[in-house]
Amino acid sequence: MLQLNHVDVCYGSFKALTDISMTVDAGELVVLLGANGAGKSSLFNAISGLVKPTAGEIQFEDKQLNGMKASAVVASGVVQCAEGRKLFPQMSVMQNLMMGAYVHRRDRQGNRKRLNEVLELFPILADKADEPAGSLSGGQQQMVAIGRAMMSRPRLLMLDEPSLGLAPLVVKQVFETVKQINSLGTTVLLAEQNAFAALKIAHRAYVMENGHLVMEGDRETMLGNEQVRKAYIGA
Amino acid sequence: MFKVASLLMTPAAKYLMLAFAILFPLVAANEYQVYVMATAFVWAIAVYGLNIITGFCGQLNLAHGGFFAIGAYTLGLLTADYGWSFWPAFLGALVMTAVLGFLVGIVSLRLKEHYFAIFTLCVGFIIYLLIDKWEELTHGAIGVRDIAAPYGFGLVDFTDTTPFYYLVLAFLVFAIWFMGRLSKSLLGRTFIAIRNGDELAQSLGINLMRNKVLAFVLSTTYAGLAGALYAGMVRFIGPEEANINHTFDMITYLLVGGIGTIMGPLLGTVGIVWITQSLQFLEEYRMIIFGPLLVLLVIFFPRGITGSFLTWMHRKSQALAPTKKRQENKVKTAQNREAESNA
Amino acid sequence: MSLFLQQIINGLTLGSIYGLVALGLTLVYGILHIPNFAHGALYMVGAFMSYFFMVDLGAHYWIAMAGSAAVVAVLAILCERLVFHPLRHSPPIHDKIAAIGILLFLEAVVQMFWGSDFRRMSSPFTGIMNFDGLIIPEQRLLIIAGAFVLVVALQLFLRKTMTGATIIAMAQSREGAFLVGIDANRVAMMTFAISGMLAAFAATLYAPINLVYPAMGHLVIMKAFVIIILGGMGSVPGAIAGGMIIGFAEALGGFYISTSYKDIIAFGLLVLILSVRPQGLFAKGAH
Amino acid sequence: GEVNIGFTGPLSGGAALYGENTLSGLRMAVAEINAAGGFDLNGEKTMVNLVSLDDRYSPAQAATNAKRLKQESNVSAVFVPHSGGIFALQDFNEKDNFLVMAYSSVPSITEKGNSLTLRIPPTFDGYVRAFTDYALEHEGKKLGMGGATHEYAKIWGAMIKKEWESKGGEVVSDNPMDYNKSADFFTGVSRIISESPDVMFVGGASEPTGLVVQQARQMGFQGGFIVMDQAKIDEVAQVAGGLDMVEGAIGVVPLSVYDTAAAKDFIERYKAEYDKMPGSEAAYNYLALHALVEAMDATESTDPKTIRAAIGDALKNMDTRKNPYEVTEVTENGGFVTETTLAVVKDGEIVREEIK
Amino acid sequence: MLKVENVTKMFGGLAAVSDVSVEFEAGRINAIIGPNGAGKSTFFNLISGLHQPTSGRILLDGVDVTSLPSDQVARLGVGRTFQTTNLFEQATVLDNLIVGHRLRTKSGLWDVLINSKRLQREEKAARDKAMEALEFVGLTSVAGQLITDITQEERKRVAFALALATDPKIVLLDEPAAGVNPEETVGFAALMRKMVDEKGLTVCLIEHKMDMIMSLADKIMVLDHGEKIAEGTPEEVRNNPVVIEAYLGGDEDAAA
Ligand SMILES: Nc1ncnc2c1ncn2[C@@H]1O[C@H](COP(=O)(O)OP(=O)(O)OP(=O)(O)O)[C@@H](O)[C@H]1O
Ligand SMILES: Nc1ncnc2c1ncn2[C@@H]1O[C@H](COP(=O)(O)OP(=O)(O)OP(=O)(O)O)[C@@H](O)[C@H]1O
Ligand SMILES: CC(C)C[C@H](N)C(=O)O
Ligand SMILES: [Mg+2]
Ligand SMILES: [Mg+2]
Repeated sequence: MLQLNHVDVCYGSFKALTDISMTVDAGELVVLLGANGAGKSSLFNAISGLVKPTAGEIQFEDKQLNGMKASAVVASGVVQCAEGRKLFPQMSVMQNLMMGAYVHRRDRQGNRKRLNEVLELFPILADKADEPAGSLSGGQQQMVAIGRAMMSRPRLLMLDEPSLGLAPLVVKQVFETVKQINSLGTTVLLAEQNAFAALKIAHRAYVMENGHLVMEGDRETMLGNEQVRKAYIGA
Repeated sequence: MFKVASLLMTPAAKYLMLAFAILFPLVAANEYQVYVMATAFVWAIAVYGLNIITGFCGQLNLAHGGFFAIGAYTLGLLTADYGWSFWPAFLGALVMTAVLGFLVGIVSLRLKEHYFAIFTLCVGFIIYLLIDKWEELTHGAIGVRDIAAPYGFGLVDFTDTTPFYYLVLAFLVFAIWFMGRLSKSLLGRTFIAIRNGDELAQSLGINLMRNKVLAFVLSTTYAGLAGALYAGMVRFIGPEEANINHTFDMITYLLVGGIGTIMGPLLGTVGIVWITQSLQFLEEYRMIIFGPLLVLLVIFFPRGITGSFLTWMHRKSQALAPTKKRQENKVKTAQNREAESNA
Repeated sequence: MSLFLQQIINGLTLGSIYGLVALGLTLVYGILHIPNFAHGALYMVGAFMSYFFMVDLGAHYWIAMAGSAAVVAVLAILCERLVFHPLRHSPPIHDKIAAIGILLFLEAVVQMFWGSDFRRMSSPFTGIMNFDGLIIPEQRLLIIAGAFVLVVALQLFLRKTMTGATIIAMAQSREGAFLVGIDANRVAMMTFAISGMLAAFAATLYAPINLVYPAMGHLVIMKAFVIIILGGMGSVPGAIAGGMIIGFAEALGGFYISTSYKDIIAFGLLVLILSVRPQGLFAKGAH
Repeated sequence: GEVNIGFTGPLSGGAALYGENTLSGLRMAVAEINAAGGFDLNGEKTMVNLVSLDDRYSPAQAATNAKRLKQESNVSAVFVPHSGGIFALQDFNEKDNFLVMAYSSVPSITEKGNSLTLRIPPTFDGYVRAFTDYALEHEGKKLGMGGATHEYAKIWGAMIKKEWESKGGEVVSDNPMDYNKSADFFTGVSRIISESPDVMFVGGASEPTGLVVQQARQMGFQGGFIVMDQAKIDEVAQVAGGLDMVEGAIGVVPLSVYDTAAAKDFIERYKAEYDKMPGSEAAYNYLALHALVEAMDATESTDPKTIRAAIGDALKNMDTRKNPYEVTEVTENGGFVTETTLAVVKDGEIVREEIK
Repeated sequence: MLKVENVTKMFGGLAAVSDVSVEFEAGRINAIIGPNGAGKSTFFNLISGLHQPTSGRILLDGVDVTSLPSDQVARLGVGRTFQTTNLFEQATVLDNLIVGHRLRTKSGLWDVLINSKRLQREEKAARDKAMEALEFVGLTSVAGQLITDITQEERKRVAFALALATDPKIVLLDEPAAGVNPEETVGFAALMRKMVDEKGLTVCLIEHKMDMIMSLADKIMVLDHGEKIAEGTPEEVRNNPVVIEAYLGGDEDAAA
């Protein structure tokens, strides 16, 4: 479904990603592991069209994503829920969700249907519908962010550290939700520090180090791998 | 921005420039050129003041031209209407701009960013209006005539252009010297810390208000110094000295020269003053050239003459030491972000 | 009494114009964080374009207004594309200087084509209504009504349409806007276009009771800045309210205190208000 | 050979129009002289070259420009059309040895005893007296002051107020307005006419003056106007909406109603050149430049002092075609002597009135 | 050492912190945990003087610091880091740290003008202090680099060093290990231990990483909706049913 071939990303003369090639198949939940600064967010941003790859190509289904504008990438079904949520703080929760439907703005009926699905996933948001998103707690904001991404009707959803700074209880909810979203048919690419929890719900995983992909494997191999355990899961 | 210490150009370059400045009246084609240079130096002193509050401390002060005018008017009125002689009135102008700077500072510096900028824009405009309307004190639109020229204690005649040039040069050298020293000192670092993040600075125990007011008073005093010299040079002043355009001019000089640098204000001021003079032949059309030129400078030399020069030096030294690759200036790379979404 | 009412009408007229100019300014500020010092020049060009369409091409007033709005919108878009867009990552002071460059340029160009003469442009609405001593020239009424209609239209656009919502979304989080697929360029250009159109409308409404000349934008833009600070930068209702406050302060202050001090009154008011409320009057309810 | 003559004035910014108009008169004179093959200087055919610099109405920039004109173009005279610039130049013109050709009616310009200054227009005290007398006699005793706020208008206003009161008139309201920057005059005008004056003093540049007049009429003011000499009644009427609107206005005689042959001839030629009606700033500066060159021609010298001494004769001997105002004399202080004139709008026409 | 009495902070109608009393002992590691939006960061802001409490008192070594501005609180010995790592981006690491010691120096305008002995002495002291702090966090190698050029983890360490350069008695650390991978998290825990053991500092930290908190903290306070819902040793807190319900959840895997 998603295919990266030899992708490089540079910031000035600093090379953040080197020769990344990977695939994500339809229906999969793939986890991307890596230390801080390994390049996970850079990879997501490259796929989303927020930074321009300096080499290589990114293929989504039959479309070539590299060179596309960020707005066009979203329209073609690849949606990122970015690190730090990036909500519209003074807009209400409902408005935030509806902005997520921007690329499908003509299809009102479809949006309403989708909205109901999202609210089913996060019932709390229905109660907070009219509150400004900025006033919500961190966990609730994360739900709005995921909900908003869902409103864009992704076929591939990229989640960048959704558990960052969340309380343990909420972290658990978030992972459950991600799993649920995946099981309802959305392909998911998930970047996480919280490797253990992420691997538990994943089908496959990649490991990044210093802008390189250094390892790939399915859930069991990864959970069993000594190196992975040591570096990303902790003692 | 780089370590401030490294913003100083090499000492050799500075001495060369000083030597040139001293010799300039000898090599200048005529007195007019000396006069223009002296004017440029007067403005440069004021721009150094702006550099303290805006370049170092990060507060865009749009009342700067107003304080320049206050300096000029204090000197003008004291000598023309109250019979003071030049040097006491000169001191009076410094004290006046410092005191008014303090008063304006404690009110305006409570505001941040654009609010501070627009607030001071209004303060500058009020200064203009007061000068224009308060006729009993300022003669309003009629202006102040018969301003005293600096006297040289029988040694030199400062009404001649060349001696006046050296007088201004002396003040300028002092202004730059002090600025250089300030920037390297703990006090200068404190100002820069405030520019870089005031909440953090405060949590490190820095009293924001006290430091910002100090920087503001310093800057208005510089403006007052320049204004007083200006009045002693032109010897006729009117409300237009407080025109907001002067402030914009000074910001332009600062930006083109290199904001927050030591030599930038001088290079920017002298450069633009000469560019404007040499575009004079275009008369009313010169803004058609100057406007776009300004835009281009800002876009392609965002760090000004001095800043671009330093970046270039930095690049060169980096090229010599390839191992330090990561240190390559990443500020610019932010432009890479959003590149496509926004292209 | 009728003298007082007269000043109220004057305040409304001035407030409407100031409000319209400030509105364009505050939109651009709120969304792109550019305090566009060149906005006054756009206003001036707006007046000259209407003048050109009406006097040189003989177009009707309304046609001229539409034509002028279109031209200024394009001009504003060009400013965004050629100047502000390349500067979007620079420190805020750079925008300001570049804007001044634009202002100098536009003024010089207009002066090149039309000279610096004061020009007179009249509209079809030259009648004067007299309500028992209260005198309202038709054009002044048109200004007030026009401002009202434009503000309502703008609010409806921002609140009720998806396209309008993208502007608000951009204002609150650029990155958020990218993530939901909003095309940042489109929004930036649209914002500038709207801002330019508002300036042109204001200028065309106002020109018939005033003069058209290259420096006509100077004081208006100063006032507009005062207004958006008063109203809270980026706030639409704040811009209108701020416009009215300054308009009334000038009309009433100019009448009951002194005309030559009316500007001091307006600016002094701002200094006073900001000393007490550093964030402006309406900072909370942005949009 | 070639001789340079300098000009510094506002060519950009708010006062650009004024500067342009001044310059147009100078340019026309220069063109005429050169078209005639220049003038004779010590037996050499000499062309005139006008070097003009923009000062945006700033005294300091005017001073810089004058230094430059003197140093780089070695001019012997500099035309300046604003009092601030004139004062700034008077500080050093004797030392630097050039003539200040002052186009400004502020009396103190020539009262200071600067030996190298020539004031081109008449000082306005003559107008003040004449206008006051006429208005008191024909319009009424109550004066409302609605002049502009720039320096020139301020001095004018102060003088007329004094004159008016000393002749037994009453100033009922005093509310000067900023003609150059104001957005609207409705408020200011209503403040003045709420005291129901018989006459209103108005005047800045012609066009805003026209607006003030128009708005006063719109608000029902029926009385007359005393129009400061900077504004020309014909131009005011154009903006205000016709001569009917300015009925009862007293002002200087606009060039357009001068019926002398010299004036008519000048207007004709100016119109052919610039396709618009000349204002007095064009005409005055035109004749002053001609006089200057005439003096150079007569004395075979470009020395400022020599020219200054010969200017009176030059004016007298000059071809009247070059002298639309027929100025024939210079006072000891360097003021051109012009006949003070007065015009009123009566029954929708501008008529020239004798001054008693 | 730090005593908080009945402190409340209202933002409009919202009680971000409500009636919290607690005492932190010297030379200990005190942790604050709680769900998102519980008021933890606000609590730090109140102590450090960035916000003023609506009611209540804060005492530092017996001195009432309740309504002091943050610069004065810092001078009394409270150092802090921010939740989003807050540094002077455009300066080098060393320059950041030199400013950190400014509050312990006195030289002003006059010293600059005459280049006084005091100024020279203080500048050296500030530099020494900066190097010392840098050494403490193990970053001497990046002293000359710009903040924009160093890694996230290094930034967090610089933030520590910056707080240390102020010569604090107590440091408030807001989520120091957020977004840091497990291996490096261990390093941060060791660093905090070292602050207490070697420097004799009192540490207060906010953290969501339970593993780290449980093994590191001497005492934990739990906030929820602005209120203190529990306080005690890690053992006590871990088994407190109220805390489990509000914050930890039943299964602790997710908190790895
Ligand atoms: N806009 C940028 N300009 C310059 N360098 C950048 C930029 N964004 C990221 N980098 C650098 O690129 C490298 C990879 O960063 P990235 O954000 O992709 O890492 P990450 O794996 O997402 O880390 P984290 O877990 O901390 O989010 C880092 O060294 C970072 O400093
Ligand atoms: N300056 C402020 N103005 C208004 N409300 C605020 C302000 N700062 C915080 N709040 C509100 O106070 C509450 C507590 O916020 P705080 O940041 O202290 O939470 P926290 O416990 O640190 O959460 P997290 O773990 O997500 O960082 C939140 O509801 C927040 O929205
Ligand atoms: C308008 C002119 C008649 C007067 C001129 N502006 C001056 O400054 O004196
Ligand atoms: Mg990341
Ligand atoms: Mg927090």
